[in-house]
Amino acid sequence: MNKESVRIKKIKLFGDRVLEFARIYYRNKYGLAGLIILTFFIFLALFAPFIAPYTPSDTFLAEPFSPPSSKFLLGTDELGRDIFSLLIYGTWTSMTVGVLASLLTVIIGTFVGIYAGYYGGIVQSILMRLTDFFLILPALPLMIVLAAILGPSIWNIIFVISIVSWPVTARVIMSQTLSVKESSYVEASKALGAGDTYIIFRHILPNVTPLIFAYVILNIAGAILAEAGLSFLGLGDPSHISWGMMLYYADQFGALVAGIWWYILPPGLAISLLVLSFMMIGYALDEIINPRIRRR
Amino acid sequence: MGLREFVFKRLIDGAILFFMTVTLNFFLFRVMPGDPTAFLIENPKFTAETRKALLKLFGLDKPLWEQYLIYIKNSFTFNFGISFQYLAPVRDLIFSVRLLNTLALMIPATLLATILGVIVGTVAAWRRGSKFDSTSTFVSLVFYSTPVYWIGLLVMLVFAYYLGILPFRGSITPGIKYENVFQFAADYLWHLTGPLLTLTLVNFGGYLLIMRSNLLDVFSQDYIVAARAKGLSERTILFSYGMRNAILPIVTLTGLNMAFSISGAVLTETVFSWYGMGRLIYEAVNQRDYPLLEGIFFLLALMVIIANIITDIIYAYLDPRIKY
Amino acid sequence: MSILEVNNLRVYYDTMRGEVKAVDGVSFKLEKGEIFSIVGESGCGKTTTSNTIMRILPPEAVIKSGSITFDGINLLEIPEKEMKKIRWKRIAMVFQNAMNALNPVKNVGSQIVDAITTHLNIPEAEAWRKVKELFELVGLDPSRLKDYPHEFSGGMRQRVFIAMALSCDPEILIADEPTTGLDVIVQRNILNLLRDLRKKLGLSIILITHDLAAVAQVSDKIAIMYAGKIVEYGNIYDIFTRPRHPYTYLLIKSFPKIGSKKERLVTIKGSPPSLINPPKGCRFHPRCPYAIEKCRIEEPPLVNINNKGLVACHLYDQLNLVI
Amino acid sequence: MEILRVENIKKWFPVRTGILSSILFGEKQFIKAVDGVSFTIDEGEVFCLVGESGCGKTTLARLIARLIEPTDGRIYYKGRDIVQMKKKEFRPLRREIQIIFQNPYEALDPRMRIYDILMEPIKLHKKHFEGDPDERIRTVMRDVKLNPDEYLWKFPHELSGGERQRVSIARSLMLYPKLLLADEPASMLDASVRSSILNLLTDLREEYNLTLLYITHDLAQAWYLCERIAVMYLGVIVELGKTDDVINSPLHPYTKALISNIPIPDPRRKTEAIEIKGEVPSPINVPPGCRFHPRCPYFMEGKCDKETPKYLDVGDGHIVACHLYE
Repeated sequence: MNKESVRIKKIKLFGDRVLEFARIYYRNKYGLAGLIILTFFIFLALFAPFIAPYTPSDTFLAEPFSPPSSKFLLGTDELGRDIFSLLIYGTWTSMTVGVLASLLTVIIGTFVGIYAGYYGGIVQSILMRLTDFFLILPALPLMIVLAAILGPSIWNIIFVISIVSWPVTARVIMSQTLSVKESSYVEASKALGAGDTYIIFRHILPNVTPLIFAYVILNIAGAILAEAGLSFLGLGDPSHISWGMMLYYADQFGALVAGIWWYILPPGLAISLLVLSFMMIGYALDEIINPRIRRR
Repeated sequence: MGLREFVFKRLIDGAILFFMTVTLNFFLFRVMPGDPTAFLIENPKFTAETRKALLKLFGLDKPLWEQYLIYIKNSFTFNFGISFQYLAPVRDLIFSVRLLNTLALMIPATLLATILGVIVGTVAAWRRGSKFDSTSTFVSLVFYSTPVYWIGLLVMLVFAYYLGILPFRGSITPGIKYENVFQFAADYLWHLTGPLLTLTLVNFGGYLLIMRSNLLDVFSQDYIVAARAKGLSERTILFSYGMRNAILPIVTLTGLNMAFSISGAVLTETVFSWYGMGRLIYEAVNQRDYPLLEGIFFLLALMVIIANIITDIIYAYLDPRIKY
Repeated sequence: MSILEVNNLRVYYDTMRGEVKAVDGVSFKLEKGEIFSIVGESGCGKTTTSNTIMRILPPEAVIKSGSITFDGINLLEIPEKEMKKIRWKRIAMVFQNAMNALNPVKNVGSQIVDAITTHLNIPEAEAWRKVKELFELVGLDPSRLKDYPHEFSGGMRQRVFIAMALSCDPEILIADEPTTGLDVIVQRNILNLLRDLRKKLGLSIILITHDLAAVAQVSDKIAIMYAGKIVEYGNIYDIFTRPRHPYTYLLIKSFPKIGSKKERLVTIKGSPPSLINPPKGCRFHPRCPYAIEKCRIEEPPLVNINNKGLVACHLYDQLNLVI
Repeated sequence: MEILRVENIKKWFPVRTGILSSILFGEKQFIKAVDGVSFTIDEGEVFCLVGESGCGKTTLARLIARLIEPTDGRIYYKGRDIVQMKKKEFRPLRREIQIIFQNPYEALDPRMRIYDILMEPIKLHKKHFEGDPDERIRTVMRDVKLNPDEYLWKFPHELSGGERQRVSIARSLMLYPKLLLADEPASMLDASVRSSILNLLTDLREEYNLTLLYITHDLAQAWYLCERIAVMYLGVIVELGKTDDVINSPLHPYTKALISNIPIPDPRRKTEAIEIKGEVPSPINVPPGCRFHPRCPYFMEGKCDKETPKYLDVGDGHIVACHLYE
């Protein structure tokens, strides 16, 4: 068998594994529903200008707070903007912040987790102490303080969310790293003269990848909620309309006491659905990765 | 290691965390971009004397390390200067009825959510695979995914706007004169219902999911099989063998979740205009009132640290295996 | 007189990958006052057999057929309420891993008291007195009644569990791998304890183990299980001197025997089969060096050999297997 | 010729208490896993370390493979002290000293296929590997009696315990080792599979000219495989000698007890076991004097609990550490 045929064989086997995973995933009720909802939102985010009837800058000042009609599917806001269109444009903000913040979170968490778990000793003690500290700090107040100091911009929000949420991932990755590090196959590798870099990339990373994957998904859900929360408190980036910001304005302009439900319901529902889709995907992945929950 | 040693260790841990919090606070407001004097002193509303006094209080003319030492001293006495907005010492603003209001909301909400989550989670695990199980799991996922302030808005929309049985906002009816304590209590509780309901709904899902999965885990353990083999009644198995073990992680979780539920409380208080710390932090942010922000953040962090120490000690008391 | 009789027991598990035929037609008799050992490799169905007798199978297990007769009652037919009166009161069990089988957050004494007060109508104070006696019986220090499981060493935990099993004066004791994971010396102590208790209390004991060598010293009768079936059954001396089944023979020969002549160990090729799709015919045939065409097609029945024991092999009277 | 010499090797693991409490609560505690062990192994020999759980035998193997650094002592491989050697210097020797582990379910990376697992040694020593890697993998697979075509592309979880252990033996053989450290390779396997692993090791020893350090808790296995036996108890060797000497005329009370307690699969030979009370104490609080004295039936007060017994050579390299023979 030559090198080329080994590679072909490996690609084929990898394909089989992916198919097998897709088959198991497809059978999971939650996973499938989550994926369908998510696909729908991704579609909205990517093709917003083509789907939305108006843009966020189209203001119909003569028609503020108009109820849903054929002209404005979900009515208008205080400036007479089409809520339906705002909703569609807001998808992009939520998705971008969610995905980027989650990636940053997991990158920090994975780095800290593997480093602390693998090298142990004083490094581990210090990093873990730091992780514990960030873990118990009240997240939202910290985010509020940071966001208030740094000022409103989408990048600051992403940074603030990641800086506050990495410890959970770091903890989980660390404990997994610890158990992989103690395993005989890593010992065997060391006995063959493998260095730390080799072991981290060949053994530890592949074995924590499923976890990393699951945490990226779960963190996206958390980041979307966090972004919406900050925006709701008026700390959002005014140049990017988001669902949390819509609720902020709705609250500021007295939508509640006026009973303008079409301004309150849609943004919240959108946040819930998008977050729920990620939660369901995460839940499904957990069930697939963690066989203990599966029936024997 | 005995319980006393354990408690001692936890107290030391708490002290370390306290110093880390102080340090973080110091760096956030001193080293972050911008001039600290602008953050803390440069308020057109302050008189020249006030500015001078504050400059001395913070030691802003001294080198950074000296400022840090002064800061630690000030933290012990909650001396964070003067609020831009209220022109009153931060200490007086945070140690006020607002703190009591926040505790009055948070403690019952956390307890209710825990109890509800534990009970429903137990039933779900006990009747694994039933309709009840799948429904409750799904409902908790939904609540987990829903922003707390939106639920607050919905609660008000339904109960205040449409049904008119709850007040819109605030913690008491403004301008009212109470004839006796009971009248006050009734009014207070009436206002508390909305935020309490909201916070409980949002938090209980997490407890439910964790209790359920803990209990399922415990049910698969050998000692449950052994308890069955011993012929113990289902009640004894569930309570004395199952829940007793499954509830342990919940205790830790409650401590950890303090940080989380404070976040929820901030948003809930904001939505309901509840006269508490959360609402105060919102106002401080909107007014860029940095001294106040600093004080509140410090207090909230401290509350979480203390809650953590207490839950750790309770945990150690409940679990005989504890040996750190 | 036999005290327990298992007849043609078949227990399958429903799993995602298919039906696992864990126990597939097992029959044996336990005589009063004897130590009867069931020996087999992991996954051969021996634990399922004992859990079926106790009726503590997980929900995915399905009893396909068979009867378990104890004192004239078929344990598989009586309602759960009746079974509760028999379980632990008359048939008790020692679990494989005492650490996992003891509740970690309850002191060991009260776990035993739980068992006593459930079955015997006596006040709690008296139950505690009884626990103290039990502790002395199994060689544990009664001052440690209120200690938690994690404070005991492996061997002592096993003793705690034996005390718990004896707490309601059962007639039958099932010990499922009571010595697995223990050190050799402790292992021997526990087995000797069981042997002494049998004499002292007139117990009948079913000993379930994977360790053929360990039971040779303490059992009266022995059943060898392979892939969900009993392949040979008989008196301990007969089995160890003149086994009839090739599996038994090879198994005994595969142990290095200290003190005898050093000769190359006998090995058995391959590994135990999957119980989802067990081999047709005799389940041992793919690994059997003596297998003939018939073994591949026809399942051998369990036949009686001169009232000395039972064997399930087509060639039992042709092979001359002597240890 | 001597291939390995271990001299007074020690490994103390600090008990994890944290920096703070060690300052606050005084003295640091240690798990004295290996506490002064010396022996030599000749080239081509099969040497056995026997002892119960927690006696330090696994730690000793990991020390020799240099997976952990000793607290004290020397290890000479072919006359060169490998403890003092720099990591880089030792690396080429790693091809010669290989180790196999007890738990076959943990010894293979669950995310790698058998092919990649066997490829790993070659990858790590690319420069020193000659020939066709694929050919080598197939040869070694056949050496451990596994069919390459059937197994190469499987994942470890698709294999039985015995098959996995064969794969991990194969991995250790990839680079033609000289000294193989086998840490209870057969103890977690079923009886019907165990003997085939023992026989496989015996055969491979011939084919590969191996020196074998075999670690086990089972004296019967030690007796079957080895030329010399060292009996360990709580971090030290209590008796060492030719297999037949140790098994047939044991000297140390612990060895005697161990031998008399071995279960023999033959009911005709009722052995009377020497009753030993209690269990092995924790290696954190090692008993003073002779470590076995709290459990010893021949305990002499004032002597055994005070003085550490010296090693005594009773002839033909049969060494014992017991006050009874002084």
